[in-house]
Amino acid sequence: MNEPTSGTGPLFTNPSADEARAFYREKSRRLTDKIMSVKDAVTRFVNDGDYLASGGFGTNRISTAVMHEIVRQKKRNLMFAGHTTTHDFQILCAGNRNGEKLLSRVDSAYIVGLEARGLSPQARRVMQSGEVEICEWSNYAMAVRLRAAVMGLPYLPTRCLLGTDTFARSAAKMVECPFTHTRLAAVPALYPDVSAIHVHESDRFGNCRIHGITIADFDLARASKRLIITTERIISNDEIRNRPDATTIPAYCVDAVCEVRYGSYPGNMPGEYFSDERHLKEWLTVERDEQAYDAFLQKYIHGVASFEQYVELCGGKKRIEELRAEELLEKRGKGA
Amino acid sequence: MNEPTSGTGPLFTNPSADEARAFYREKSRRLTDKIMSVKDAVTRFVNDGDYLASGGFGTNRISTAVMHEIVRQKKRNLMFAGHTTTHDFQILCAGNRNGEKLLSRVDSAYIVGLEARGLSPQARRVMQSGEVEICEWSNYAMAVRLRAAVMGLPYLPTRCLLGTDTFARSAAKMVECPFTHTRLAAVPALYPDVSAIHVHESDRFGNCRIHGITIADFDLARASKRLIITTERIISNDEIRNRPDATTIPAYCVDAVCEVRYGSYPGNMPGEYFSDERHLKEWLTVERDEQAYDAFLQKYIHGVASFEQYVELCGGKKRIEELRAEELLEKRGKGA
Amino acid sequence: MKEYNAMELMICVASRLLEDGSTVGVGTGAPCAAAMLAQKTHAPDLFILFEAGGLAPQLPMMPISVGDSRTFHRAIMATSMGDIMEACQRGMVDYTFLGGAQIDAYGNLNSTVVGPYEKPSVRFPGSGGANDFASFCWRTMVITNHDAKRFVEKVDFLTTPGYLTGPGAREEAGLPRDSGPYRVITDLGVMGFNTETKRMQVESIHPGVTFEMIQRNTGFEIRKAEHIGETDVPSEMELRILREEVDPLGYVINR
Amino acid sequence: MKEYNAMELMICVASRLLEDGSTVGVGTGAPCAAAMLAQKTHAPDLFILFEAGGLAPQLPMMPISVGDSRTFHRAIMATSMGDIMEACQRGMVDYTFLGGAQIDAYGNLNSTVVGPYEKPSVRFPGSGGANDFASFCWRTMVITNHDAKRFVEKVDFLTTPGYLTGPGAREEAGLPRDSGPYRVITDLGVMGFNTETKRMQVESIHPGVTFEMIQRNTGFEIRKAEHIGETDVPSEMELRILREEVDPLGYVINR
Repeated sequence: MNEPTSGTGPLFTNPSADEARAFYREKSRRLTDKIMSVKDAVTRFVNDGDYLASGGFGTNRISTAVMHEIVRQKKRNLMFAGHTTTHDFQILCAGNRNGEKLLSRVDSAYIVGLEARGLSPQARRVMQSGEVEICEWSNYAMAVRLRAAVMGLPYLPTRCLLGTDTFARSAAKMVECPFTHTRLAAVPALYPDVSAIHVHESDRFGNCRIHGITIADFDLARASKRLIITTERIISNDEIRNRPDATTIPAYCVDAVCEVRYGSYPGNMPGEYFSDERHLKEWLTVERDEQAYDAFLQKYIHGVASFEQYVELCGGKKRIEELRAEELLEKRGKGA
Repeated sequence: MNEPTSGTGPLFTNPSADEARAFYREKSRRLTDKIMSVKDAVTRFVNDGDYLASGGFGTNRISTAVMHEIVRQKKRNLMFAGHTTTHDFQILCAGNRNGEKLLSRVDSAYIVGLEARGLSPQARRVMQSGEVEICEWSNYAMAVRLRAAVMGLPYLPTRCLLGTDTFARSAAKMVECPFTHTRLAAVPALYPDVSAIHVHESDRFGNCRIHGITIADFDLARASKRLIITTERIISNDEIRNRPDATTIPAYCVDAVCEVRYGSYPGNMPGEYFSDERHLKEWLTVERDEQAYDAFLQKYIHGVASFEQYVELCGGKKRIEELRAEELLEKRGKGA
Repeated sequence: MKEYNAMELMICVASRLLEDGSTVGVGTGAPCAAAMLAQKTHAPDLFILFEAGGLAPQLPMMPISVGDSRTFHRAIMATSMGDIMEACQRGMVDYTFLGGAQIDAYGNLNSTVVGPYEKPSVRFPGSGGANDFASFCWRTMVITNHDAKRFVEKVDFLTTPGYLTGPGAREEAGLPRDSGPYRVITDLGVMGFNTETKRMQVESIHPGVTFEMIQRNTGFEIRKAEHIGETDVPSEMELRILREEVDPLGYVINR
Repeated sequence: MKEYNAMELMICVASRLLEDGSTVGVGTGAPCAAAMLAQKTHAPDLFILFEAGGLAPQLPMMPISVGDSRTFHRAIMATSMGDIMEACQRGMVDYTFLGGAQIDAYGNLNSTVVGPYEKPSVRFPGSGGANDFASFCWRTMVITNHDAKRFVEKVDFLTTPGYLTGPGAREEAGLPRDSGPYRVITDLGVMGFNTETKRMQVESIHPGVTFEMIQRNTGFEIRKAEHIGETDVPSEMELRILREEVDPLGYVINR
């Protein structure tokens, strides 16, 4: 077998730990009040050309409000970490329309699809058109890339990717274990410029609690140079300090704290509300028709001032109450 | 500078991930009742010649009962993971007396001392006598070695150890990052044969909760081939399942669950009782006098049938109540 | 004879392959239905893991997403993707179920692109956790429909490793020793892999199907296993539990 | 003039070096007292990390162990050693305080053995987290008594890296760029490191001490910094807070 020693995929960011350290050295560690609107957070912390990552798992505990705002503010030439990104990625793809280019480079582990719900026509258009540069990875490879960044290392070894075209089209390299002399895939550290994570509770400084599975967000929060938190609820610092082992993300990772009730909608938020399968289906359906899709985006994203208005348009409190009943297993239905 | 490319210290265990996988393949994943006595657990799961690791942090949330039982059962030729092991290590050193050799090889990051309390004369005797083979590491290097095992990898890179005699006397090797071409220390995976971890709560299957800092125990539990849990309290599996995000160690890591109230005594147990500084001082003092030390060991370890009797000898419930008041900051004293 | 559809048969067959006390990394859909059915029949101690962090949940219903709240409902632990994947890489996970747009004779899977990589005719979601699961878990199983477009001589893109180019190739690439594809369950039969050649072979044929039908719907040469049988049809109990308890709303079995 | 002992002076000097809003990885004893004093004087937003997992606690008293309950009392997070050390390795931690049995002109520390390694006259605990902190944190500070047995030309065992063999050596070894020893605070004065040579030099001399006394108690040639001054003595406020609030039982200051 002729194993390539190096994937030929593009490496979008610098894996140098010393470069990242120089950034982290200047990052504020102070417990200052970071509460602001999503609009301000995106204006201040998401720059054209940035490498962006999204927390949660595609339709679960995602920061929908930040994704919408990025589209609304017409950010340009973003790079993106596509590790099981489904509805979040689908939203961002709405910025690649009519010659405009919100996304220009994508690290791809799971994109285009919304799991069992099917593929997103718009995401497919974006990813097949050639307008976006792609590098291939697996979900865990992306998680390991973030872990390398968290550890302040330029790379980490792993046993995934090996022997496949996923490796060949990635930016990974082969290394040999100095002890066992076996082969491993080395993946470069990924330090995103900015990430958005939705959490259950945060204090005004950005000390956050996540209930349920944490997916890759413990690491994503620490690996990201800038971090926007949207939270279901603001709680006091006193409450955080009363149960320090309940904290998932410490304030020194965080740049902005935005209180966004129902902020994962139409995604699932554990213990709060289930995903709105009806609305997600509307997205998938409307994307098939270019004109209807433009009208849809105008209605739900460009034509509204904030995420709260979007939730209102989708049925508001009443709809959320239905999804809450579903989440709490008070009603069993097909999600409609 | 003439950097050695390889430390000259002895590597005590096999870092091969495939060897470890072959073991884990056979390890039971079933939720079976694992409750047993400490005596039975040590008899069944600690073998002469094993590589042993101890959870917690020296005098904090340590599994004192298991350490005592290992000494009582006169296990022989153990290897040991010395990552900030203080009182736990001091106990084991009691097995290296009168020509007997409980410990024969030690990975050393922090041993001999009990932090600000001073050095243990007995631990120093053992470690200076030449009877124990030593390999040098730092605390984090040991933590990374466990992390490599958790990840099922033969090694991980790190930026500690570099440039020092600690590296030169370790079993680490230099590697170059394939992306940045900078130097890193590669540390070999450490898969302990058996570990003992003391926790706050466990169900009968071994699903455990730890309150407060977890130190390196999330990883130690997963890296260990066999795991003995001592727990302050047995709780129901139902309670575990009601709050799955409170679990730290899942049952499939665990081989034995031993209910040992006050099981970290004379160490600190967060939220339960503070360390018994008076008794720890007695240990440090009595070790200076060989005869008094033998009598001390006879009284507290060899002459008792179980850890419960030891706690009784040390003042029992009454002493624990004092330490509990201290832990809860109801009394401020010099720990006496 | 009991009435059942192809999906029901595939789920029942898959379910029987999961031993009690074993660990399985599953996604949504048929694999999850198979695991739930196994728990409700012969394997109450089957230990289910979801990629996003759900560890041994008591599933109240079929999850919609691998990361939704159902996947850690009354779990023994709600953890991270890293913790799950590390358990797999460490060798703690026995089985996984995967799918794909294409599969070849060595069980290699494609879920990235059909057509040339630079100008694909279809872009699929990509590996997701499939490459990881197939690299780390001991035995990979595939549930898929059987047709010559899907069972191809060479996958357009090797997303997820089977036996790669044949005997020894996984080990040479650095993949864990003794791991690899185990069963491919289709609407026509159950395929395994020859221990010597590592090529796909037919282990059992579903009722009403012939070996020739399988060969005709397979884009590479496929042989028979030494002992080949007819697939056991779903029992009444299996069907009842599958329809009434596992998938009462027909998410999977009536798709 | 106010009465104070050498330890009190060292703690006050160390405390003043900690800027508000910075992060510091500390152990027990004098470093912890210095950090607590800083929080109660000029640096209320000083962010303290303990190696075992305590993140920004509100310390109710001096901890006895780096891992005891005090170290995460009303912390913003009670986490793991890995999380703390990773924050350091990532470059999020500005200062650390260390000690040792020996220190050389480049700030290298020995806390492993005195005498030959194979047959030591004394075995000390070893690195603990010292090697890690000194490798990862931006600026290492040392609080120690000053005598020629301790300040040696060559440490018997280089446990914890200072500037190793001099300019460029840390970077060549692979240690993080721009990190290294910053200040050595003793009972005689405050030492820094020359930017060119990376050798220890005297930055300020304590009241009643002469440069010659420092040289006599230093086992290697030590020079003066370009601007050398007299150390500011502890203020009454510092002493009051140190004695009444930080260490009322005299764990550290009356040892």
